[in-house]
Amino acid sequence: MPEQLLFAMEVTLNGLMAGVLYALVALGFVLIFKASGIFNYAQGVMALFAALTLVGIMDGQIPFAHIINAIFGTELHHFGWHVPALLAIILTAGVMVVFAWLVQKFIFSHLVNQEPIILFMATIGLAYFLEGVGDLMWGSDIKKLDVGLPQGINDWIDITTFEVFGYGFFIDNLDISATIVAIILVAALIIFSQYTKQGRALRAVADDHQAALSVGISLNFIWVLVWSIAGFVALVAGIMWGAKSGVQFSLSLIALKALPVLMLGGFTSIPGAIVGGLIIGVGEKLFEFLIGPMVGGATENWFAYVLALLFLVFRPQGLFGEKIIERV
Amino acid sequence: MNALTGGNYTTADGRKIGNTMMEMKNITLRFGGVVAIKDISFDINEGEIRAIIGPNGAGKSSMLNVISGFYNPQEGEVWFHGKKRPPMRPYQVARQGIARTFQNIALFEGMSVLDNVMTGRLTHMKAGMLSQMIWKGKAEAEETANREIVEKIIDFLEIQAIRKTPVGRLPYGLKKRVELARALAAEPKLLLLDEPMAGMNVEEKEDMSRFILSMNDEFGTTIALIEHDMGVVMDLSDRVVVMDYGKKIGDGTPDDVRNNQEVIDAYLGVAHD
Amino acid sequence: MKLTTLAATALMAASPAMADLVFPDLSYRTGPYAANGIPFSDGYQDYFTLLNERDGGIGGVPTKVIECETGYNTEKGVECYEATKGEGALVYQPLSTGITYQLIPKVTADGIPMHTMGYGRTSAKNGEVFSNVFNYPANYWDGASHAVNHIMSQGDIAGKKIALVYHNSAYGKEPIRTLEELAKKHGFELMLVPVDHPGQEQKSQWLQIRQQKPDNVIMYGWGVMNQVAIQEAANIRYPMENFIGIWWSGSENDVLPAGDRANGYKALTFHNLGDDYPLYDDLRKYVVDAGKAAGAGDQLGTALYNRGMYAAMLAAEAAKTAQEISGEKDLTPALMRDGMEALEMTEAKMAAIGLPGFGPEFKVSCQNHGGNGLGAVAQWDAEAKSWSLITGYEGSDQDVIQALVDEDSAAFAAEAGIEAGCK
Amino acid sequence: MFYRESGDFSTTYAEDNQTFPIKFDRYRYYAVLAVAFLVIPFIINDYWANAVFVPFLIYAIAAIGLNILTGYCGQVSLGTGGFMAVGAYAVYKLMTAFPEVSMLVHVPLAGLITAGVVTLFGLPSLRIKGFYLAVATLAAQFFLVWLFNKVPWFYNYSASGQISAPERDVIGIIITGPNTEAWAKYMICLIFVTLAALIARNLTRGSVGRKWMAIRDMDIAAEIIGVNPMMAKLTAFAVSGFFIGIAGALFFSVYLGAAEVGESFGIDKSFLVLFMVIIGGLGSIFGSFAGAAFMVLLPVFLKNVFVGLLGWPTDLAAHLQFIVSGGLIIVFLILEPHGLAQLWRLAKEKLRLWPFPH
Repeated sequence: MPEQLLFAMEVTLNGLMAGVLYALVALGFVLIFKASGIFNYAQGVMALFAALTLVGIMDGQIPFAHIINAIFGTELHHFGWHVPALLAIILTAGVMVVFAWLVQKFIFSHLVNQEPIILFMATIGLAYFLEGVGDLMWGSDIKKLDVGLPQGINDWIDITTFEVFGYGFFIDNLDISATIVAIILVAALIIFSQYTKQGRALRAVADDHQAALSVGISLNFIWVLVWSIAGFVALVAGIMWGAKSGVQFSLSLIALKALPVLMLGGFTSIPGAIVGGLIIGVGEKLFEFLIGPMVGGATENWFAYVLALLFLVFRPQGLFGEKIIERV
Repeated sequence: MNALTGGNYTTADGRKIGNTMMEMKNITLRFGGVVAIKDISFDINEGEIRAIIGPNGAGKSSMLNVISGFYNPQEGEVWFHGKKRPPMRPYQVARQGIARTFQNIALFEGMSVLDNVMTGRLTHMKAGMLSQMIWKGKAEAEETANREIVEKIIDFLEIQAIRKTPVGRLPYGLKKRVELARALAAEPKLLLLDEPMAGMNVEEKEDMSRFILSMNDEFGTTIALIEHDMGVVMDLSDRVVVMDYGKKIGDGTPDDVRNNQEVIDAYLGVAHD
Repeated sequence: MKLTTLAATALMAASPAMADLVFPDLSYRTGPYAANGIPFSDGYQDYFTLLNERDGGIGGVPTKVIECETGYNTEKGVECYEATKGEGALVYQPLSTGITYQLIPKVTADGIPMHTMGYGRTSAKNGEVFSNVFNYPANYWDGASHAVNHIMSQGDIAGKKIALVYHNSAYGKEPIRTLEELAKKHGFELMLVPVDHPGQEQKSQWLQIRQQKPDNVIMYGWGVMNQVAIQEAANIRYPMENFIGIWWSGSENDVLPAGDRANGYKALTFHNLGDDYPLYDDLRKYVVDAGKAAGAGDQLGTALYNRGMYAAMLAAEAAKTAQEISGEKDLTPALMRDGMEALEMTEAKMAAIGLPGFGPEFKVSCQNHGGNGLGAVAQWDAEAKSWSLITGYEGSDQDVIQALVDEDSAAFAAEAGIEAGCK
Repeated sequence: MFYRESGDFSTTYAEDNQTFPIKFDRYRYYAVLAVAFLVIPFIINDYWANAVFVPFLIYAIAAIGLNILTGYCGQVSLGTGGFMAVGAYAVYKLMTAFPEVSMLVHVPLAGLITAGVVTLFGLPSLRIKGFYLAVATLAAQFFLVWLFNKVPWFYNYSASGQISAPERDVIGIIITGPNTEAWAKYMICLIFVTLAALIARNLTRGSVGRKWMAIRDMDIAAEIIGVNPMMAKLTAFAVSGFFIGIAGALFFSVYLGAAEVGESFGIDKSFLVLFMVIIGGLGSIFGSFAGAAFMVLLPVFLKNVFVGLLGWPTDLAAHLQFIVSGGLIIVFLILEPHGLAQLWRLAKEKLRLWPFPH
């Protein structure tokens, strides 16, 4: 096989893997938008916050140490213990539930029936707020996140493909783990929404608020629930991205990677988020590989958006939406 | 079947009815597999009040949407003032002089009553961008001239007092009236009213009937309306089209229609086989 | 609200601190680059604190550091500049190429010097055009040359393929011209691999490197881009010893997330690393242990802390020089500028300060605001978690660089209507 | 009592149509103008100009621009940063290519160029609506930043890719470059902001404005009453782009003096201006000013309180600044989702009735 074709295949495979990570972030957006019509810009910051909290708990960092020291002149930094990864993840998930409850109680229960743009703006305010709290709580230095996921090239794939094609493909072990975790997560979400009482209530709310209310579903509860789930998804995304780059401010910018996925897949479709993520992942990587060298590279930031835009212009209902019939 | 297609006559109460203004020829409209209108033809004469009636889901609103250009039918022709109308966007239809109101009120909720009615004049306002930017010359003069026309309509519909109120704060009945004012402000040749009296009490209905009649009388506006209240329809209209399941089952004067067996069946709910 | 702002600003302006030597510190302890801004600012401030605590200031005049948070944001940088310049600020160190560009015309008009150590506008080396801007001891283009020289020192470079992985911004694009010239001169092939801000996702770039197999990779990165690049390089098993970063890609922050796999990664530097110097004992004694450290006191000896401390030391030495040549103890920005222009760093001086062999020797002059362009290569030892120099301070290819400096500064002089020359 | 409209009758429609039909409002407006033009220039210093007034005035122009698009025409845009970059690079190319032509020509020209570019990116709005459109405008944001970074022609092939504004004057008064006096910077921005506000006001009270608002409130109904949605949306994009372009041009040439596209015109700008519009009030010219003032003053104010007054470490202050700004935005949205302009209107209504509220 010609070398270029093999390269393209490798790029495509890696694009799929990257797409899984994008989808993971997009999923959080979709969950909240579907259940409450809120376009949650804070999803990226939530991932950062969750990852910061996870590392903080694992390393036994004292929250708000900096401000406490500044005010009381103390020298507090660490509790001096280390928490195992799994326990820390569970504790962090607990923190995200509390966060969800606070968000619902203090913000969105006061913004019921507001226009979508107002809700959107509120989430940007929330993003600022959470960013400040995260920094204040855990400090703004870069933290190494190690929950024991394997990293680096997968030797088996490298060797196998070398034997078959004469060129070993590069696949990152971390990406493989991310894919597996994403599959488990989505499966768990599906099982939850199909087979549990709360899950059914969730779907009812997503379908029609009024109808759900009238059969006695507590919207408040559902919204806390969905923010908690989104918080958990953010935690998973935070772990995956944080393992790549260390946990730091820039982690919140992964939200920008999810937005074109949402455009493509639709704001309300979970399969849309997954397929959209894969398309965007492969699309931007292949474009960078094929066209990038001609235009000077670094096209990925905008290409995903342009791809999604062009797609929408020709199919405004998105990937899985039905054709819209306008009525008066 | 109907004796009055020709037009050019004077009604019992002395109004002049002119030539055929609009003619729908064999209109068929489908949404995917669903047929909303099936091979319907009828006409509207200048100066008349034409009603379209029928049970729910009969395709009345769809018919109005075809006239106003919101839907383009798959088959059939629309003739307006003796010319075949090519497929058009709704705003092009509006510029030909066709205005309408909506079944579910479609006012601009963020604007005041005055601004809403002024939007009805948009098809008549031609001042360029630059002139509007500096608000001198044509733009200002045009605004004042059109304001005068609008104020007349506001007077006519008796909504002076709420002129500057945001539309969102008005009760239902007044909203309906403002919507009528907006349509009327366009000085349309043909005015389409989609259930103008839905949800109104008797008093409000009487008011509305009065407005419709005097619009027709004073401004000579041709009116096509959809209405459920049979009493009102029979009192107001010169001719009536009856639709059921997307098909035309009757067309003629109120008396003709009242005695049409198919119409009676449709309204009394005889089972279709 | 306006009233309170007025009151607050009035309060700020009401402290006429002309008696002190004022060194503003435009820091960023928040935002995307906070992890880099914090140690630098800590080092910068701690050194001045040390001078005050130990020596009672510079030449007997206490120093005062005014910290102002820019968040690496150009507008906040301008606000910080305007807020502090009235306080008798002697020299600015914005630690951001973006803010530097904003400030170059402003400091020149206001007559305040600015020191952009290893960043900023490279052609500011030409003091005849950029009278108030200094970028000693080395600049971006020197760095590119250092990297190429290092590669040459390890074998024949001709016919090799060298990739430049760079932050796709003004900063990252700086070395391209130099490397292109050097590629022509030495006959290697240059491969450009841009990474867009922030650089969270670099799969494409590193697949490209894996497929094209360049012999060496040079990196001009900043912030999260560094960590991800080093991780990805480790992922594709790129040999770390062939991977050289500029000094802004050479902090502990950049290599630690990759763990052991970052072992052997190289980075350029223009100052030494670690804390094995007499001065650090003083820093611990007078600053950290006395509870007067700017930060948590845990950054001593890290690459960026050392760099901040080095910048402060150079500023203090320039202030001393200014006091010597003018005979005035209380300095004005104009005197400070003259001091910087007359600065000479010798080994003896550094040893006296307690930093023997910490930086290269250099001499500033009106024609040359950039020092001698000396730099060294450091290598990361993942097990010991420390950097160590593997070369001495070596020169850069001035034939190539000086021509570029002259060309770019002449273009700027023409555009801005500056008449080049020494005062 | 103090604020009243009784005895204040309009006798012609033109009088009723004026910007401030109530006399008291009119006088206050003249007073603000008088202070802005006749008092502030004489007392302004570098700090107040560069940290507060100049950014406030320039952001106000950008906010007016975005408000026309989002507040009046209902099309949410997150491309403002990129569009400001178009204005900045346009004015840079113009002022370096034609140094002899006045800045008073270049800046509006840069606005026109931006209007063209923005209109082009507005085309998808004919098919895409709501948040999908908002996200789509991010394509413009990222693409434009990439373009200006990538193509050396835009930055005159300078080695660093930065652009710096050369010195230019208007009738002998230097308005760009490092030697500009604080008052000159302020005045040039004030003139543009005044004109922008007047034009925006005129456009929004006439038929063009009604077309935009009709599209915003109900696009289908608007089309049926005769508004061509394509024309209405594209004119909104164009006019919005014109103002945003002017803001970008001034931002670069007068305020910053030098700029790098990714840093100065990144996505943060887009969000910042959108914030101004929403906090200030969608569909309100006054709101654009109020929002710009709020978003410019808030960080300066908080910083001065935390660092200047309380003497806290700058990093703590910066974190708290995030928390307070974020919190305040949320509180504002909860208390008054229609922005500062609505608060102002409510206050006026209360005043109008005071002291007899029944």
